[in-house]
Amino acid sequence: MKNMTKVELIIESVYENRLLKLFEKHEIGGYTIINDIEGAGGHGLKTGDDVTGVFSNIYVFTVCEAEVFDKMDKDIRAFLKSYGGKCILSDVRILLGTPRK
Amino acid sequence: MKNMTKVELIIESVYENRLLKLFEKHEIGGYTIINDIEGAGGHGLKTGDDVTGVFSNIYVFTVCEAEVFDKMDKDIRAFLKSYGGKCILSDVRILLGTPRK
Amino acid sequence: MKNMTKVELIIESVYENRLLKLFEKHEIGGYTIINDIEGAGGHGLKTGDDVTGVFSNIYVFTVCEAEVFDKMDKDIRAFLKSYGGKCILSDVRILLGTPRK
Amino acid sequence: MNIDIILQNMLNPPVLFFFLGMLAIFLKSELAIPQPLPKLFSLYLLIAIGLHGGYELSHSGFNGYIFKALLLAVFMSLLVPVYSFFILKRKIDVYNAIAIAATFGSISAVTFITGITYLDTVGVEYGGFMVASMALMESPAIVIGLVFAAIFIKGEDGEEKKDTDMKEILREAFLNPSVFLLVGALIIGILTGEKGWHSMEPLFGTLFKGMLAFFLLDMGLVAARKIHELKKVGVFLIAFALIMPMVNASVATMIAYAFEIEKGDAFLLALLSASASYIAVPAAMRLSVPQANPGIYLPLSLAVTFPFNISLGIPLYYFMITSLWG
Amino acid sequence: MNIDIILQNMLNPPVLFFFLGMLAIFLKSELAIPQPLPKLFSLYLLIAIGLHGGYELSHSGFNGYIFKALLLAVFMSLLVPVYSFFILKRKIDVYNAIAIAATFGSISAVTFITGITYLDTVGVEYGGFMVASMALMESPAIVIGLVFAAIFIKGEDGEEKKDTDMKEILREAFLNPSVFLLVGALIIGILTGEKGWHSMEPLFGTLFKGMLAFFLLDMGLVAARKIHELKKVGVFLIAFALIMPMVNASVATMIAYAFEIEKGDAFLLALLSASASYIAVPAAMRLSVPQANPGIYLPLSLAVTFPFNISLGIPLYYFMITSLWG
Amino acid sequence: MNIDIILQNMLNPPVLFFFLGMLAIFLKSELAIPQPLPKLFSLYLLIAIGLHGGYELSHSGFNGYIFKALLLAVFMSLLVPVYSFFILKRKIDVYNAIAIAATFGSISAVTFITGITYLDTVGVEYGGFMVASMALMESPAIVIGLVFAAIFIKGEDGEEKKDTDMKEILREAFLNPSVFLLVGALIIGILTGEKGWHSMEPLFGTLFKGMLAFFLLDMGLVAARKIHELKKVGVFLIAFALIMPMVNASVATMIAYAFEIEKGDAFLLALLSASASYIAVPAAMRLSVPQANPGIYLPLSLAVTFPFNISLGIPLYYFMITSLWG
Ligand SMILES: Nc1ncnc2c1ncn2[C@@H]1O[C@H](COP(=O)(O)O)[C@@H](O)[C@H]1O
Ligand SMILES: Nc1ncnc2c1ncn2[C@@H]1O[C@H](COP(=O)(O)O)[C@@H](O)[C@H]1O
Ligand SMILES: Nc1ncnc2c1ncn2[C@@H]1O[C@H](COP(=O)(O)O)[C@@H](O)[C@H]1O
Ligand code: NA
Ligand code: NA
Ligand code: NA
Repeated sequence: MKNMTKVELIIESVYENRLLKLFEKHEIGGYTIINDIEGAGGHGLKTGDDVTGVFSNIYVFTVCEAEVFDKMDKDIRAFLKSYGGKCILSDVRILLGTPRK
Repeated sequence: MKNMTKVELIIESVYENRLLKLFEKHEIGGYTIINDIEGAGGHGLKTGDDVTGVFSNIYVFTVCEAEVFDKMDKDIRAFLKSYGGKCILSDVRILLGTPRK
Repeated sequence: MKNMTKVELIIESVYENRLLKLFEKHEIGGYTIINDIEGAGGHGLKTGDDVTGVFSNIYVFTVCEAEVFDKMDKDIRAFLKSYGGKCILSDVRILLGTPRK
Repeated sequence: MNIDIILQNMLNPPVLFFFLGMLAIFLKSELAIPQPLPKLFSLYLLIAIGLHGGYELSHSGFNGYIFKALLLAVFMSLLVPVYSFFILKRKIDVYNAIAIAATFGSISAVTFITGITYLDTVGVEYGGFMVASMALMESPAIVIGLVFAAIFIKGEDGEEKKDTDMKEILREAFLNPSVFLLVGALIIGILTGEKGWHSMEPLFGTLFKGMLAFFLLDMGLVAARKIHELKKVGVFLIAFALIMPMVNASVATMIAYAFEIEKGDAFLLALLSASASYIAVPAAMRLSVPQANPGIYLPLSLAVTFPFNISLGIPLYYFMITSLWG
Repeated sequence: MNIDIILQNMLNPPVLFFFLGMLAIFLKSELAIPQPLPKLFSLYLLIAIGLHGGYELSHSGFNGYIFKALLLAVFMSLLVPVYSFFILKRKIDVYNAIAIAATFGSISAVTFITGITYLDTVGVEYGGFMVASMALMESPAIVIGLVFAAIFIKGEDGEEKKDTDMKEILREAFLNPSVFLLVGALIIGILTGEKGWHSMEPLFGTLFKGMLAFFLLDMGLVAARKIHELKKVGVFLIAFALIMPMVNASVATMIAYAFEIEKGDAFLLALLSASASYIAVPAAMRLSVPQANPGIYLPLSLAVTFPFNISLGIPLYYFMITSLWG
Repeated sequence: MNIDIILQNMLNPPVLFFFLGMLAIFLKSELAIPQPLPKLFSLYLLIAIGLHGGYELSHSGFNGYIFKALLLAVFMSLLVPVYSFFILKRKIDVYNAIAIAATFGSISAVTFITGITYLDTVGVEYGGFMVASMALMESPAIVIGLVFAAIFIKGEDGEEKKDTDMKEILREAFLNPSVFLLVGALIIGILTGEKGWHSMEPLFGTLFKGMLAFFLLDMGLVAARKIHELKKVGVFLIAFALIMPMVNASVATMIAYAFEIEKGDAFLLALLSASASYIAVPAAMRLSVPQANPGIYLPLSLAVTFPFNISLGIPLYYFMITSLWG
């Protein structure tokens, strides 16, 4: 068992590719995505059932070592500043396997 | 980065509006909803694919300050008592932005 | 409020029944499942929209007492070794009700 | 009543697909029709039935006979939940009695649709306005349920929210998606008449039976998944869910006969009275009587009454009607 | 222009279903058409319109007139976003001016399809190549938007990623699913001609109007959900979204008249120019001008221009065309 | 074999839509057909093919010739995985050899359906019972896989769960949704005969080719997404996935010729033998041989064999058949 940081992100679907590119840049190869979620926040209501795709959110999380996140921290902040969204951090343990292959 | 409480709720879909009303009452404007989830608990199996909508769950979470939750605590307990469901709390950090705009 | 362990699992959809059987064995009656999620990890990209169902993931979590997980620990590890997937643990509090009925 | 009349109903592809769906669950096949596909079929069926009914109404116009038939429909949908409640209250707690009474007081659109398919098979006519009857019969039972809840359930703790919730529940009663879409399509059917129907028929008319088969396949899966929950429900309620439809159909038949309703319309009124809701009412009851157990009223409606009606009920009620009307 | 010409459009089931969808939201009915059902309808409509256009092109072949008409279409789709931008820039910030100009410079396939249905109703012919016009008119406004963004938006911090992002945005402009599927189906329609259409017609021809009705029901829900956001948008922009379509249609009509485009084709060109995008362009603008507020340009396009065009715009532009062409 | 015979197959809208789907991925268009829409199409196609086969069987009845043809089908589905396994085992590990052998031993319903469409195009008849052949050919390869797994895979650690898992895997083999629905619809087709088919034909007959086109568009997307995974798979296996279908089709053709199977039926038997599973078997192998890498057997089946069969394989096997039968 290993102590890790869970990074949860809620962003607009249209920016999915850009977030994944950011993950790639920081060599984060393990993540999970849940599509078509709903939500409300500073940028209004996201209904998730929009014909346009513009008002729909995705939920992405990745479990990584704290240092990995630290390196990514600045980029994530810039990302959220440009495109909106939320980022939540928490402490977790990962059972086994290689979280960041 | 700011220490916050993550409040996760799993409730029956039919009660979504009532939960959101409760959020509104406590001025919680930021939350995320995942629809059509499955689950099992004290109230039996929720298959999520029901024609009726009565046996389907939603998963809602909101990240807020601990004090905000404390004020809401009693209402949430009453909610769960009336309508079933589960509420899970954990400590998280929020990266930036205004979690409760 | 009670301190508990949140066990999050991301596994291939085809193994859902086997995981639930494992839960049953350890008398875990409360859990939540989110279907058709996407992800990437050591076993490549799971696109979630596959006609075959073989390349799609599910996300399962259960909140249980630490001791309950400890007993299940070995089985979960064996499960992940055979079938791939990830298991994430964290500390949470459960508001009320009976998490493991 | 001979076996032929039953087979005529059972050997319909839609009904057989229902049983195929049930079989899938019994054999533990992993066949599934994931959401929102069932939603697609049910939206389709509601629009189709509404448009077609409206188109026929645009022909026939509105007259005294139709008015009488609609009134009888509303009357039945008020009567059934009332007597059901007082029967139920003798054996079970008031919460579940209200919820079950409301469930059986309201109607099932798919049962109605299967009945229409049967009338087509046996070549009996019916009025397009019967779709309006169906729409009118959906909500009253919910209101009855609310009234009983106000009378028979003591205040407890949750008084404060009463007002806002009442609005939500009444909206659920009268503006739930089924009623809204059905009535909306009906009105569009009336407004656009022959020409409108002509442009909509290829999708909403010609494909109707095939879509019904598709939807009933899913209903079979859903109904069978609920069957194992019947163990917890008890013999009294299962008997109720089997006998009550026949009682309701008989009462409706008598009244229809007394008021000189025509054969096809009478059959549909009987079938509507016999049918139980599994969408609108359960959702409304979940909101208004959360203490009632949906693990009881839903399996009764879905896994007992619905299969009974579309397999044996339809020919039975038809036999009853034929005996009287000839 | 008399009331008849409007009613002829409004009393079409598809248009009525649009308003039924809006009504559902106004009455707070919980009617919903969950994803991916709307996706199914929009994929269907794009394939259907593409195949049919291709089939007709395989008949008519390609000639000077068609070439002229396609050129005019591209010209309109370059002209509209340019003058729209300079009008908008006088009143609002440059980010939103770009996004709104691009939105109104591009087109709405469903508006086009509703226009075709109207032409069928009034019995006016049009060329299958107009589907190609529509495809050609989708992307230029996005490119114009990118050009304006390059000129009018100062560098700020985000310089580094420019290159990779530009590729993503151009792909969004020219290979977005709508354009790709439309053009693909068009080419398949051309390649397989009579025989191909014969095998595809039962699904992609005969059911067309019914599917449009289904889709417009959803569009009504979506449009109405966006209406309350108009409060924040302000009177100037709402007026823009109502007046600009008429201006664009007028400009297109004049040009079409000058270049001797035929009646049905001219009507469709006017309608395309009047229509505003609510899928491809908003997504592209979100990627290229994230500073612009989608809570402004989407409601304008979806909740103002779209309903206006399919209800009053269509008969209005048709009246305009008839006045000139006779 | 001339180019015409290939074009006749390729210039079919469904086949072209398959390549359009592939093109979308190669050009990085974001075109996507989200779940559960592909599920809708595949449920539709299975029901349609089952009902139609059953309807035709209700006409023709059951006779010695049909019995012979069904037996040959089962024989082929036992033979192919056996020789495939021993070929594969010489080059790759036993886990993947089992999984690939089972994948290629079973069949692909959509390949079969595309073959039927081709027979319609060239005007060759075939028996409705061939649908039953297809159903019978789906499962045996899974059983062969289980047998090989029992023989060639040493016990390791996982002994205890053997029993319960075996039940799960056999259920997957014989009651997987495809087989279940196909056989169910076949039986409903037989039971309801002419009259049943008449009511189901508008949805499940007339729209068939259009729905196939829609589904193949998605298959193109899925297949193309898997192509880049072929890099890891290696030349031997790619060659296997291209050559083996031709070998299997040849063997089936010879046997069919020897046993005097009729032309259309022989073609379908050859095509079924040539086709590889990408739904039922991969899922079953995932459960029974988790050590095998689905990143190998799925891309082979989906991105090599499937595209080959529906584009070049069909005309090739048809050419082979025509050479012998005339
Ligand atoms: N406090 C919060 N708790 C949970 N989710 C949130 C919260 N605030 C925002 N979100 C989610 O993040 C998305 C983007 O947030 P925003 O950019 O603030 O609109 C919202 O649509 C919600 O889904
Ligand atoms: N221990 C648990 N861990 C995770 N989810 C749970 C747990 N218990 C219940 N749930 C979820 O909460 C829903 C409602 O719980 P209940 O009211 O106990 O039936 C269930 O359908 C599950 O989705
Ligand atoms: N580091 C990670 N963070 C979040 N999810 C992960 C991570 N690694 C793997 N996953 C998820 O777990 C699934 C199985 O992982 P794997 O077996 O490593 O391919 C992936 O498809 C992802 O959905
Ligand atoms: Na009733
Ligand atoms: Na325009
Ligand atoms: Na094969």
